[in-house]
Amino acid sequence: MSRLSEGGLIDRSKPLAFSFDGKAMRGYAGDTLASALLANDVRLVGRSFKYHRPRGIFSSGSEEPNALVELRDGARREPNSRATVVELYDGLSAASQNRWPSLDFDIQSVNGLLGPLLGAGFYYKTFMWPAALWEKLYEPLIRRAAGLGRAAEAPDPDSYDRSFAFCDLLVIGGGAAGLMAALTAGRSGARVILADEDFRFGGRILAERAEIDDAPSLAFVERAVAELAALPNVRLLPRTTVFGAYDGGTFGALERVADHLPLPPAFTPRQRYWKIVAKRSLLCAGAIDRPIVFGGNDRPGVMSAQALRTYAVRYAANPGKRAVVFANNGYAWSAAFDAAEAGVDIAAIVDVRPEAPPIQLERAKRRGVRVIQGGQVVATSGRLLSSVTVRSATGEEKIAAEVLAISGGSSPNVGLTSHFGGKPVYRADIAGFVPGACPPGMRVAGAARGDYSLARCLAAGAAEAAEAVSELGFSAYATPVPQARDNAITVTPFWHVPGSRGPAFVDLQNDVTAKDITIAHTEGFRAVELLKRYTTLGMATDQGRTSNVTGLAMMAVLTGQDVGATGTTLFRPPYTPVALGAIAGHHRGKDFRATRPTPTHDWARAQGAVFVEAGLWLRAQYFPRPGETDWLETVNREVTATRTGVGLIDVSTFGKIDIQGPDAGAFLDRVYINTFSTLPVGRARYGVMLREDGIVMDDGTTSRLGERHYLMTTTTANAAKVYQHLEFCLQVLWPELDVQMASVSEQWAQISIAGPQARAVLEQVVDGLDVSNAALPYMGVAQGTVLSGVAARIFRVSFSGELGYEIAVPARQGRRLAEALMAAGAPFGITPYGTEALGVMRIEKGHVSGNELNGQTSARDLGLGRMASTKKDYVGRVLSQRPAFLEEGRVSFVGFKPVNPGDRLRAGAHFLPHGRSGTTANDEGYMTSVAFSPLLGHWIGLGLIARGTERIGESVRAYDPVRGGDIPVEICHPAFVDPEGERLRV
Amino acid sequence: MRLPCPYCGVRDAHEFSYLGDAAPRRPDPAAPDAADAFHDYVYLRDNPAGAIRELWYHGAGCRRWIVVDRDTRTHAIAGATFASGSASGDAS
Amino acid sequence: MSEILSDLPVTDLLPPGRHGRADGAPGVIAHPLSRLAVATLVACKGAVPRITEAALAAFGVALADAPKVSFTADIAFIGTGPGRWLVTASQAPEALMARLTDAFGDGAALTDQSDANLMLDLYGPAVGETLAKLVPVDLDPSVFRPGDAAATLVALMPLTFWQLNDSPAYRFAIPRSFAPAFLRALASAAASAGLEMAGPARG
Amino acid sequence: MRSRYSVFSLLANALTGQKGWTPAWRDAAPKPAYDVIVVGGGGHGLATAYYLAKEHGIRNVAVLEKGHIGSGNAGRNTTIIRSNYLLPGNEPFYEWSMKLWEGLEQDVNYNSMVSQRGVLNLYHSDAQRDAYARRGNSMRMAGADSELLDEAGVRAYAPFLNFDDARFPIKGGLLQRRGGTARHDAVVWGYARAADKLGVDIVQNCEVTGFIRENGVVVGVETTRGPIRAGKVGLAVAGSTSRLTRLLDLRLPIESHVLTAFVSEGLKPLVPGVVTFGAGHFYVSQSDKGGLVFGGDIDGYNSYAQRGNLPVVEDVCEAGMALMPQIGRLRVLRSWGGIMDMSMDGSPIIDVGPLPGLYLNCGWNYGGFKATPASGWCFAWTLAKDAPHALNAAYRLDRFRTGHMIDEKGVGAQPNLH
Ligand SMILES: Cc1cc2nc3c(=O)[nH]c(=O)nc-3n(C[C@H](O)[C@H](O)[C@H](O)COP(=O)(O)OP(=O)(O)OC[C@H]3O[C@@H](n4cnc5c(N)ncnc54)[C@H](O)[C@@H]3O)c2cc1C
Ligand SMILES: NC(=O)c1ccc[n+]([C@@H]2O[C@H](COP(=O)([O-])OP(=O)(O)OC[C@H]3O[C@@H](n4cnc5c(N)ncnc54)[C@H](O)[C@@H]3O)[C@@H](O)[C@H]2O)c1
Ligand SMILES: Cc1cc2nc3c(=O)[nH]c(=O)nc-3n(C[C@H](O)[C@H](O)[C@H](O)COP(=O)(O)O)c2cc1C
Ligand SMILES: [Zn+2]
Repeated sequence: MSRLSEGGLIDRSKPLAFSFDGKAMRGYAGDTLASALLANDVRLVGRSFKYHRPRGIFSSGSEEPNALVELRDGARREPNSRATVVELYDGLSAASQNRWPSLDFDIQSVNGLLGPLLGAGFYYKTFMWPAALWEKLYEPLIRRAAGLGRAAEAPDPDSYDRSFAFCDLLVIGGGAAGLMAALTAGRSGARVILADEDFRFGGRILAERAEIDDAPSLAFVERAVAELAALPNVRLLPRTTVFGAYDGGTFGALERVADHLPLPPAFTPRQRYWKIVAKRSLLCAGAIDRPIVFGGNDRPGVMSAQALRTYAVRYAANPGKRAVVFANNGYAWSAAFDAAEAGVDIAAIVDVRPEAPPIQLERAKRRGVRVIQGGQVVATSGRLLSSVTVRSATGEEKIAAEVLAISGGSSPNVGLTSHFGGKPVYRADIAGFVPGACPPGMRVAGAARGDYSLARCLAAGAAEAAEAVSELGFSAYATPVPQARDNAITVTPFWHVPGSRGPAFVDLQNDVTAKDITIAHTEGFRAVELLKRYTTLGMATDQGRTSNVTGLAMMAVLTGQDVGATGTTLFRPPYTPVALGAIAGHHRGKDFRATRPTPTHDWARAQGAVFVEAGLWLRAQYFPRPGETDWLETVNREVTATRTGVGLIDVSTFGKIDIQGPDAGAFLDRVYINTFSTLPVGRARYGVMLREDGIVMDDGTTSRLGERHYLMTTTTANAAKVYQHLEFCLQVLWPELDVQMASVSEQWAQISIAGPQARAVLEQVVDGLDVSNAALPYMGVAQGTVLSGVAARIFRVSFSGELGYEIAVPARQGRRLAEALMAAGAPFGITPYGTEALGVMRIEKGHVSGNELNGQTSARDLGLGRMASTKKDYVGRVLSQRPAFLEEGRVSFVGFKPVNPGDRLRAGAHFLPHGRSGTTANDEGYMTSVAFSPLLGHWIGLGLIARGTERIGESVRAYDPVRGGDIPVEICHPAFVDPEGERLRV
Repeated sequence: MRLPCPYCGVRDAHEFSYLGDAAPRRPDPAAPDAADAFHDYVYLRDNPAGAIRELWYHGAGCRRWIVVDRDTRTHAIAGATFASGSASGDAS
Repeated sequence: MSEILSDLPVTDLLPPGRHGRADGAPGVIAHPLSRLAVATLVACKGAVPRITEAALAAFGVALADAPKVSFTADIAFIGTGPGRWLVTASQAPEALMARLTDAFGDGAALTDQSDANLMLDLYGPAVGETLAKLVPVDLDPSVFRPGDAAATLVALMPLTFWQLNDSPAYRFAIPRSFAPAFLRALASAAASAGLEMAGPARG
Repeated sequence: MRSRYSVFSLLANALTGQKGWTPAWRDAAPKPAYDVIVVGGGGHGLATAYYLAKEHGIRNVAVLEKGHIGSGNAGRNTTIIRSNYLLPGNEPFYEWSMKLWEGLEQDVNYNSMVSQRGVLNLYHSDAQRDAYARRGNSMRMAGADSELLDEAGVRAYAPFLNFDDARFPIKGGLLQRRGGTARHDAVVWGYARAADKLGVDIVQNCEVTGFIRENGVVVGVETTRGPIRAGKVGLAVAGSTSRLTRLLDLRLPIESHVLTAFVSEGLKPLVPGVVTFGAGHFYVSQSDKGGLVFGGDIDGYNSYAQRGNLPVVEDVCEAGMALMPQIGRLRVLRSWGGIMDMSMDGSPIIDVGPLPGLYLNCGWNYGGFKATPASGWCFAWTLAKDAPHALNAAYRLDRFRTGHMIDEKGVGAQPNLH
């Protein structure tokens, strides 16, 4: 065990058992998986993406490129989990990934030997000979070798939550800057949210041995958190990563509610996706250490200087027996001193700078740490790091060490500032990019903007928060800023050790090397975005947080441009990867979208209905009876029973729009191609409406209930669309019209009864209403009551071609009405039918429906052209007169029957003249709808075919190669049943 | 994105449906050049990279059509009014 | 997620009783109202002043043309759009329609909506935290107060709700066909706090 | 001189420490005049230049690109190639594109990783099935492959989909086995390299800021690198088309909209081909690197911001979970947006005009990547011959005036719905 004997923010009274690659280990509450692994002497944790090189733990935060593991098992397996941010829990199991057969011995590490061949752009230049092998051989091989972890194979068993939050100020990051900001804003009374991705607030303070107000800085953190927790206007969100900045001050954040537990407790989500709307935001996300590139810089044991400090100080885990620090800045020295203080054996500090600041030299001397100034690491050795070769003025020297802690300077975490496209700006004095233009309302404080001293982080957090809330009208108290050190940063830009030995990695996860950058330069991929895409630099799961700046700086050296002008690649959301399930939340499985039952749903279920999705609705499709062997048998029965007796179907899903007002009739005249202002009260009329481009939008019957009162019905699919269109017409096109609309779709249950006995049934449910043919003729509308006092509207309309009525009652009465109709119809053999039989009957009758109203057909195409009034304007009139709409060869709507009555028709078949081949050029149209007609005893179809109406009686091919169909069909009139409509009027 | 509905207040764009540029006006259908005018009205757009006044429908809210002033490069929103032109939006 | 949901048909209303966390007092109580008449009232062109006067005269209500509830003991007007209100009263639907017709004459269009919605009262100690998971509107007491109303999108379902008091309690009008799905979303959101579904009304 | 990529050149370079490579294309400085200027260094512009040189012998050509090549949608798309179109105006064109894809690597000597892994569109209702049958038949009639699968067929092809707990059960799918993906950036680089080899000037960091007109004829362009004259100017700037035509006071039947795409962290092989959900906005494939590449609908409002918002992110993740509930714990690594030139009927425009000297290539909606080879091929033809080829004859600009729209979705003049 390399657990340091004392210190650390771990709870030694709470030991936790866990396993890695099946091996049992122990850690403590407060550990991350990474710190626990290190404390258990595990140094080899993963394999890299391309060359499968052994890798250890590089960082102590979410920027980790190397230590990716498969966490948990079975359906909960989470590939690519960063050991550095996985909070240890009892029973945790993790496994290494991207290796076979084992982490220790991975066959694909031979890729490393091919390194000289596999440089940037390799794939684009090869695998082309012979062409056929790419698909069969090369690509499957590449794919199998690529990828990292394995996805789970079963549905994710956990649940996820979504929550909205609103605040005045969102503080992102709870380090020194963020805590001061939240305190300042919180004390002002503003509504504040403080989110930190870590499970503990404090940021760097948790790992730095610093003082605030002459006391250990940790005390400041504890005080601040306690005060914030007590403020009612402040919400603390630990374990919460703000992952994206979006328009309108909206932020996406992910809270890991139960990831630190073996399983989510009952009724607790695994994670929660927060949608935060913030009037102002303050980014206090800190900065990370970036590496220096040199040969052999990827061996397990090489880590960032900050990571060394964090493991030693925060987790009391010693990453290795002896450590060498290699850096170009003074901050790394303090990291080394803190680590030494915690118990790490620091063999040497190697600094590329010929002369380090005297004060640091002095400190090193006091601690007895050896210093090599003007030194560079030129090689490393050991499968797990065992020694470091350092070159300096005095020559080369090999130093035994298990840890090489490197720091090439700090890179501010500017990611979120660029989500609106803002470009970070290079600051030479800190050799790093700081935020440029930020999303509206966003400010930045602390290390995230390059303020690297603790004093300035505290001060800036307070100042920026005060300004943000005072912009919103809150008066910020002059919060006293605690005292802390304010040492100047000292850094000399240094990216890459020239002449170092062995592959030198820039992007550790994607195995992008210094040589790859040279290749990209040679081949002209010099713009940073091209460099990225050609070499995959920065495209790994860490998004290049530790590699981008170095990589582009190395390109800058090659092009001779300065680093700032070379620029960074674009940061995009999410800041760190986010689980898909968390964003989906409750909307999964059957709850993906709402299911809308009809008012008679329970009744239909009791009748044994099979249901079908119709948009969000669930409708009865057919009602099978015992003994029936397939759906067709059932549907035939339902159709026959309706046509010979009486049938019943729920049609409540149609859109119903109440239209009132003095101008209602005039309004309808403008939206329908036919006229409604002349419709007598108590009558209904079939109407067709167009889009402004002349194509049919929807159809349905509209009734006149009163002098200034109409009721429109729309198709189920278009209910919302038509309502919106009508509001558009009223509010945008003709605001002068005095018309009031309301959707009454949900208010009314509507049941259709159809068949020769329909009136006999109806008569028994109405409360003394005269529904005789004379009193309520075809297309008549009556209002009254049914079932002894239930308000009802009765429309004598028909989709089936039979005598039919639609009876509307308040939705709550829908089931009662269905039951009453069934009882009243029992003597006549009343039969409930579903959408399937409805479809058969409408096809037999030759009515157009969804398949024909497909957004590509004009009224004329559908044989409805004659309905169009020539005496008025209406939406779509002008453009429906365009040449293409009037062309000779345009399709028209007709019926089809098989020449051989036994043949089955298929919707989707195309029509071809006989004797012509099945090519696009010979395509004459297609079958839109088909049904087996029990009445006729064969399949029938509707379709659109060029000049159809002129070709009645002609035979054509119905060509359906996707189902192997090719049969002769005869073009016929679309109404197979009662073309004169006599049955409707009896 | 959040749109300031003059009736409901500021709401997520999710509640609205989008139509597009509010500039095109339905032409006089009786005019002799109606065919051309309608073609332009229905199909042609300025599609500016910058300020645009555009029509949104608050379908999940007050069901009003509103005209939003927005910048298509930044999504910054300058304001919104009822499309019907009246202050109260009650089509009066 | 409430375990009950996996067995409950998606078309069924959440049954009365306790859902989610079972120990302790429920965090949220959902109380469906069964005897509430509801109507939409839409002012004719230019008739808002007339409607406002009539509302004052007939009902003693100072009607606000805003997303607010204007109410007396026996009738409430909830602004759902300019010149547009949802009217609720505890009486028979026909009676409410008759009262409204008498009061507003042809100055407004009236439609009975008594069967169009599930009317649901929500309250309890965790109602705020639960609604934050559903409602994309800021319900902080400094922003949304008793008498405020909003039409919005909850779990992709359009609905209207308003605040009844500062306990706080809210009343939701959920389109009838969306009621089962809404209650499923509610059960999920309230599971950690515990939801008591008061019965037995079918909205 | 650019060497051919071959086994030999690869080995030679491996042995010499990769020092022998040369720039994939010259970073050309603009000449004062060209026979043809193609504006836009995306896939379409570069393919156009390549085919102008290769098929029509027109080599005095410049491709002007405001940033670096491939910095537009060519570098942002989800790489799906397919020819599963419905309408006669479209299907033969896209099938021609498919044929060009099939020979592309050998043609341009660059491995753009064309991967015919199959494209499966799921259906969830009988009406959808019939619509797909109609489409599948159209495809066959244009010489493309298509298979209409029933539920069992889909289960066999993609057993990992949610068949058991689905809100919208999977009833089958339309499969095009020849469809698949291609490495989008490599397509750009391959065309650039091949065009460059034939003498085309690829001029980067050269933004067109105006047009030179004489007597109403477009005779050149103003750029950030000075004026450049040309016999003909072809626009292939996708989402930026209206910005340029505005300089000529032209209004087009186009709106610019943002489409968001996503990639997950890298995974071992999970999804074999491309799968699109038929009951929500979601489609997915897996990249050669192992990331799940997925996306959904456009955000739905005019935008030039190249970034989208959360509603679409939610919509896509919800649909993804509905279709594949085992991806719940997989993580989105990155999301990005590109600006689409959405047209009024959802179909493209490749035409002569609308001004003399000007040629248009635009209106690609969210589907122009697959069109890259045929678009370049047809646009080159149109530029060379001053008339459209039969394959792009339906893509004329005046189709809206005459009423010959090519509206696959049937939603009309509403670009955000296509
Ligand atoms: C997220 C996303 C997913 C997509 N998925 C698919 C898919 O799966 N399958 C598919 O087929 N299609 C897809 N597409 C669509 C496809 O990417 C585009 O239709 C296609 O790339 C457009 O053609 P292009 O490559 O020439 O465009 P671009 O690459 O955009 O080329 C236009 C070029 O013009 C340049 N330019 C602009 N203005 C100027 C100027 N003034 N001067 C000089 N240069 C200028 C731009 O910088 C750009 O490089 C997707 C698009 C996006 C954004
Ligand atoms: N001298 C140097 O070179 C140097 C460099 C860097 C940092 N520092 C030191 O580091 C400290 C900086 O303080 P600070 O407050 O600016 O930063 P910090 O690093 O202390 O805190 C940043 C916090 O932000 C959190 N965070 C980052 N991104 C987040 C996101 N998207 N969502 C939620 N949380 C996120 C992190 O978990 C962390 O707790 C100071 O002590 C400073 O001296 C010094
Ligand atoms: C097919 C495809 C696969 C991608 N895979 C990755 C990936 O593995 N890692 C990554 O960081 N980005 C990946 N990206 C996204 C790019 O980094 C980048 O976001 C995208 O090309 C758009 O460019 P932009 O973000 O610079 O605007 C991928 C993009 C595409 C189109
Ligand atoms: Zn509104």
